[in-house]
Amino acid sequence: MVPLPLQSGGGGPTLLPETIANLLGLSGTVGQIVGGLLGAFLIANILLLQTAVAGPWAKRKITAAFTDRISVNRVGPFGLLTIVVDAVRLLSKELVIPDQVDRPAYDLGPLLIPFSALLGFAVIPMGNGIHLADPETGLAFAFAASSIASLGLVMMGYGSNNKYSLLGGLRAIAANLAYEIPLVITGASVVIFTGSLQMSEIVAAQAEPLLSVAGVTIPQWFAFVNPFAFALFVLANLAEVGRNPFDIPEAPTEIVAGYQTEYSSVYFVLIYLGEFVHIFFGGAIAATLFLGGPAGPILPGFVWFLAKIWAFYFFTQWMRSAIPRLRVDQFLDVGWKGMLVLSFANLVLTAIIVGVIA
Amino acid sequence: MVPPEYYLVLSAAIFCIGLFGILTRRNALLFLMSVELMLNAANINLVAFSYVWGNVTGQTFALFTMALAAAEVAIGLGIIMVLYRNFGGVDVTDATTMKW
Amino acid sequence: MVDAVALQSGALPDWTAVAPALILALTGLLLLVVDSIKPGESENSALLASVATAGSLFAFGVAGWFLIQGTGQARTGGAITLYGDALVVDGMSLFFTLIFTIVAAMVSIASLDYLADQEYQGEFYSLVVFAATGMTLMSMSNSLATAFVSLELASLPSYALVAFLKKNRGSVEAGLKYFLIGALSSAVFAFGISLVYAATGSLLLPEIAAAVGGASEMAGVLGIGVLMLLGGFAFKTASVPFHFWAPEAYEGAPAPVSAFLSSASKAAGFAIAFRVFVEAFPLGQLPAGVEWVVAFQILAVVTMTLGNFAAATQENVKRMLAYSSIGHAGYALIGLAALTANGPNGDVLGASMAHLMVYGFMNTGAFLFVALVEHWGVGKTFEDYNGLGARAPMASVAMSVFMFSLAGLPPFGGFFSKYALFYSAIESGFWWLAAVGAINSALSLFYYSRVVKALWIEDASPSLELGSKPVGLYTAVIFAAVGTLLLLPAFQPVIETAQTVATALF
Amino acid sequence: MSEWIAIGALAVVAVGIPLGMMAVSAILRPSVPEQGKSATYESGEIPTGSARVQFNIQYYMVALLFVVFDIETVLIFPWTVIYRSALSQGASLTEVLLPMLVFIGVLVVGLAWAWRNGAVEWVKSPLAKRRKTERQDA
Amino acid sequence: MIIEALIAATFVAALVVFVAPDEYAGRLAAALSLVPVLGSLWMWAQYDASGNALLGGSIAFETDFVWLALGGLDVHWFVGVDGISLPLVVLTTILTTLAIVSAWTPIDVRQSQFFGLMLFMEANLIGVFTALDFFVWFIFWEAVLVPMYFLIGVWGGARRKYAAIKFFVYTNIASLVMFIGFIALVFGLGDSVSSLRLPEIAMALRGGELGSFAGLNAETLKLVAFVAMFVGFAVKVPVAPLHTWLPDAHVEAPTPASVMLAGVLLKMGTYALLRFNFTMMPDVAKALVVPIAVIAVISVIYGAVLALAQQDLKRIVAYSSVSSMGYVILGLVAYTTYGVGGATFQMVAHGLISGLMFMAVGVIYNTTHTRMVGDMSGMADRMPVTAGIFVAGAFGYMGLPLMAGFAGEFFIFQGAFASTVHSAMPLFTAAAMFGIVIVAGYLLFAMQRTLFGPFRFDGDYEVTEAPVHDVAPLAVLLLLVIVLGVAPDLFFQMIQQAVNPILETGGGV
Repeated sequence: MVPLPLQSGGGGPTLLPETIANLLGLSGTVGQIVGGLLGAFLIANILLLQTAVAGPWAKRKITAAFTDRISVNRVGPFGLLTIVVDAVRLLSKELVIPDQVDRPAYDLGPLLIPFSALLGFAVIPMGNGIHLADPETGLAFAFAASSIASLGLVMMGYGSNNKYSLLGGLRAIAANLAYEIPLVITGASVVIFTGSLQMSEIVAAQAEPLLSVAGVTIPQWFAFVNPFAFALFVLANLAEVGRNPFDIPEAPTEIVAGYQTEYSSVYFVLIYLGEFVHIFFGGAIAATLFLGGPAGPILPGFVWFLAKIWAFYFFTQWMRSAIPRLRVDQFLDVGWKGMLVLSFANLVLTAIIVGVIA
Repeated sequence: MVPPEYYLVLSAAIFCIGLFGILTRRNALLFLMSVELMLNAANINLVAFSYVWGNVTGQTFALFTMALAAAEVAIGLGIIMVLYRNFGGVDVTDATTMKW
Repeated sequence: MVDAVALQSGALPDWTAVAPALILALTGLLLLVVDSIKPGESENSALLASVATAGSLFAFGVAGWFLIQGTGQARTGGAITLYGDALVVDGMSLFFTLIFTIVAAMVSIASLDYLADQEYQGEFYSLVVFAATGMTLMSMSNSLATAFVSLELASLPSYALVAFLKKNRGSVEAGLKYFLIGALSSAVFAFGISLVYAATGSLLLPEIAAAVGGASEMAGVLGIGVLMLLGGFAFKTASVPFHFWAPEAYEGAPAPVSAFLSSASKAAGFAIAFRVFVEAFPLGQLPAGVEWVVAFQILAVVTMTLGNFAAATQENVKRMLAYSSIGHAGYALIGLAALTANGPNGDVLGASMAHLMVYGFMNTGAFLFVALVEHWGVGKTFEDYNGLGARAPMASVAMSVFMFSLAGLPPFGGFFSKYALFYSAIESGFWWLAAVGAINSALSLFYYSRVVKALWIEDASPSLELGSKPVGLYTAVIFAAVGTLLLLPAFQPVIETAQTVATALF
Repeated sequence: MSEWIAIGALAVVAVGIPLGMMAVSAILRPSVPEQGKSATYESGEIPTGSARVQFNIQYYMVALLFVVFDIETVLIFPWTVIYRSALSQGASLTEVLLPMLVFIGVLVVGLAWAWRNGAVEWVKSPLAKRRKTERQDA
Repeated sequence: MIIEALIAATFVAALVVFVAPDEYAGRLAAALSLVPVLGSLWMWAQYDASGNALLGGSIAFETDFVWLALGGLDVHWFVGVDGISLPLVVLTTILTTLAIVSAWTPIDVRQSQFFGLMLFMEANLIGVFTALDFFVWFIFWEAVLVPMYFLIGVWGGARRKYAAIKFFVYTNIASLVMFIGFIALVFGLGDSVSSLRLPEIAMALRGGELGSFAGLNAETLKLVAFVAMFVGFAVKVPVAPLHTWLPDAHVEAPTPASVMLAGVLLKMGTYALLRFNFTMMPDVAKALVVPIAVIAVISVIYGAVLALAQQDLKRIVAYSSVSSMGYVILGLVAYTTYGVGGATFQMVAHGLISGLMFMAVGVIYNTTHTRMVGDMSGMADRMPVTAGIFVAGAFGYMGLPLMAGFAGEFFIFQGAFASTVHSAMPLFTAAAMFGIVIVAGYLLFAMQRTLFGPFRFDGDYEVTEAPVHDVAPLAVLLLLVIVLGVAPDLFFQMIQQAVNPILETGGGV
């Protein structure tokens, strides 16, 4: 058995499961499993804290600020506990299952959405050793994991036995189809620089200095190196997570609430949660690929990482408030005729420039 | 290390499941899925033995197989679409204008 | 005259050896471009057909020139391998390229009239040319990977072509059945490749050949793998046991497509089967249980017998031709079935190749005649053909030539190719194979002559009205007939080339 | 190997948390079955017809395009990974860049053709098309 | 190159006629067919070779080059004539022209196709009689079938389809049997032959080079091959049990096609028997003399008896052909100069006479639209010239002295009586002579009932003398029959020179 070069273990920084296993004094497979579970639990909770609690709260506050309104402010400081109250309220509501739903699809769909987004975080380096796993194929895994969500969406759309849901599910698929390719191709243009799909490698590649101006070293973040790709990626990502101006799958004014029309109680919570995790995951990938991951001066890496994904979150909410929704045909036109072509152009140009420089 | 025979058994099992699906299902879409299963059985072998033999030929070829499987599905879906339009269903045994 | 070694000694770089495939691929892309300029416009059809025909003929010319110059042949330094040995250009691949390109050209020119009122003509021609590209690559494959990819490149457009008349239930049904069996067989083929890879650790044919001798502990896996590869080829060549699609697909498909599939596609299947089995699993070095020659002997006998008997019972001309093409697959299989560890293998294989060349003309012509008849709106059965000889004598003469040639009657090309085939089989010691082939040949005369009888001897129904005489279809049919006739006096260069290039494989 | 154990662990957790929430909700929530409550929502109207309607053919065209392009990215990715190291190890541009340019070029021809033939046109019915152009003209 | 030119010219003529308009096709075909006639006559005049082409004698107008190099057995384009084939070539060309002229009246649909096929057939017939390579010969041999199939099938009588298919299937299966037999023989010869040229094979076979093949030893192989080839050719001849296609084909075929069928196509069978079986394997032929002679006698008697029972004039002539061909076989198996030479001469003679008879029947049929003996009588009254020639032809058939038939039959009987191959040969000859009596009987009977006596005709057609272009071919044929009867040496000398080597050289394994 000759080990393949591709499969040699990465010699990157210590990962979270190992740290935990070392702390607990465990080793071998048991250590890996225990460490993995504990690490996973930790990461999931960090995310849930942000997405389930801070996310919706921030969304209301940001939207309110943009539209010059007063937002939640009754329960807790700055209305922070409103979300907790909402969660309890929703969880204790009756689960109404409409007639003639396709039960397996109807039930599985809401599970898949948070699952897909959470799973993607496994490979994201969040700084300060908070990094669950670092496989060779990290980036591909991240894209793959986040794509599972579309399966959930179509299951919900189909399973609900509702015309709005079906339309919403199909729109969601169309959106995913149209913007997945620009997203991935733009990601590929980054890979040309890094020569690796491993997340730690991608982050490490961005640590190198781009140029120094007056003693201040600007790191080689790919957002600086290739701002065009960054813009494309952020845009495609918006569509991928289904936010304005690309929120046609939900489009409340056209098709009620799209695929989530028939969901209530805990299912609604799960969907809602899943979408937020998804947005954060989109931010996390963008941060890792283009913004140096957890890198940043002075402050700890984890803080920088949070700051970056919150910045992305802020951006989505800004867009939500500022830009009208596209019509569905415009939406697909932008995807297939604009983004796709631009992303291929970006890839080719990047390859040519890199090739000529090297 | 998992012995290579296990991969062979696994892939053979998946291949046979696919074959079984083809032989017993009359829905064209399920037929397509079964074919995908069979192709993936081949991929398992290729990737596993790529590891065993220590070259990347198998892995690379697995990528090609996937691409071709996708292309095949694209054509297949097209044909199933026109099948649906002409015969009002996707049952492969519906289409019997010609004698066997 | 260009120096005979020009193409190896640096006059042209090595990569130009794949020029025929490149030309076809570029033609396909060009067709897409032309079609994109004014999509869906029917004025384009003449342009599209002529681009497709010209591209195919150009590729034919280049391949022929290479063959004459000796590119990739022993006299100029042997086969040219390219792209990490994945492709090989030698005499055999060029010879087969001739078949594919000329058939593609005939089909393209004939389709001009056949498709006159159809939509999506640009797609049709580009699919034909892409499929021809795939076939050309099939004949050049030196690795199971390229074999599989090119096989699919040839197959996928074919599926679409068969179902091209998407409002015609027969065409759709044919496309479906062709696709289903095609998908199944390509899955089987892929699995076979994976098993061969598991046993030998390589996909390159020469490396497999080097490894099979030592693969005795994996002989079982290898054996199953080889058997599955055989299944894939059987599909492409419409041989037993993957032949069921052929009658359905050929009957339902647009007739030019049937012509294309039954001639070029079949030849491509043989091209790849020849190379894979001869190169990767050389006789005499195989571990026990991988004796593929026996399998081919059984397949050859069963295929030719089944094809002929089934053809004899048909009422529909196209279906009869479909079964007859199964029968001819059986004859061509003799090329593999009559191989021995150190017999005159090149002669047998070459004879089979020559037969496929002749078959390319006569069978394409026959199907194109059917296309002509369909164009006129005359029916499909033998009876519907009654009296066509009086109304369309030229085309009917051509059809009679095809029929007699397919039956192997002397004055036509099919006679020599069958003779060469059976003769070589006897030379290799397989006189019983030749005998089965000869008996089948004699039987085949029965159903072929039914067509001729209908054309000339039966009286037409008074209502038989033929429309215009379409130029494109006539050109193609007459061209095929002339080719079939000329291949009798000009058979010597064909068989000589075929046997020379086939000998180079061993 | 450990990476995939950790990822598996996260997968377990990612399934476990929603399931846990469902369990909590199942304990908390009431169940008051009532006729009419479970009717499918159709803007307050009584639902008509099946909800599993046939949808626009364009979905299928787009899906096909996606299948093609998405799989091509699978083939592009390995190239991007080795591109730079191949260059730094002395491979010439014609060796590493040209093939991919050809590959993408073929894709582009395909896309152009699909574009011209309206495969990526979401609105294809003549009526909708006319409305669309009228709106643009206005 | 004269032979190639002849064949090529005929092919070109066929093509030209095929695309010509129907009205002129007949005249054009007749005019063009004069080219091969003149060519063959020129060949006859220039002929200076002697001996048998297969047995090392000199070959006239020879061309020989490699056509197809395949394995150990090359196919050559090898043509040439000797004393056996040249008379048959002359017969072919002349008879074709006359048949074409005689077809002007009866063929009234799709003329260009008809005459094109006639010329196409002529080209292939010339090829059959001149080819000296097995392959080339076989190609022409099979190619003759195709036009005849169409001639019967398209322009034939009521049951033409049945007759055409029957003809086609019978002769093709026969060809296949013969082909397999011969190829087995060639493979049995192994390395001692390097091509399929007939002289080479004949010399090798007579030189005892035969080995074993496909599990058969040389003796058995030779026997099997001989029988296979004999059967294959016998169908064409045809010989008694294998003759059933012939009456159907003749009755249904249009008269000009019958002329060709009886006049030339049947000779292909006897020619091939002589060339292959009797020249190449005399030892087997001599060993099998009794069965062959019996078959010949049966053909003679059986054909004659069947003719006696017929009402249809055409059928009478057809069955009498079976009978006549029996003589030829008897002459061949006698292995004497007069026997074999007479048989060859009889081929030509019978070609002319049977052609004459069929044409005469055809001329009567053109006028009366019936061929039944009972339907008419006293035709001589209204068609004196036709009737006269008919009677003269019948006498030729019966073997009246000074007619070609007499010469042929006389040579055969003389040779057969003198034969030493088997002590019973005289007996067989005597038995066969009964055939003459029967022939004379039935011909006279039919003639008397149709041509003489008071005029009676049941049909609605007006019976008058046939047009000149119908009668002229008859006259020409009669003239030729008489010329050959008076001066058989025109052909017989060259025939003898070609036949003698067959007898001289022994043979054996």
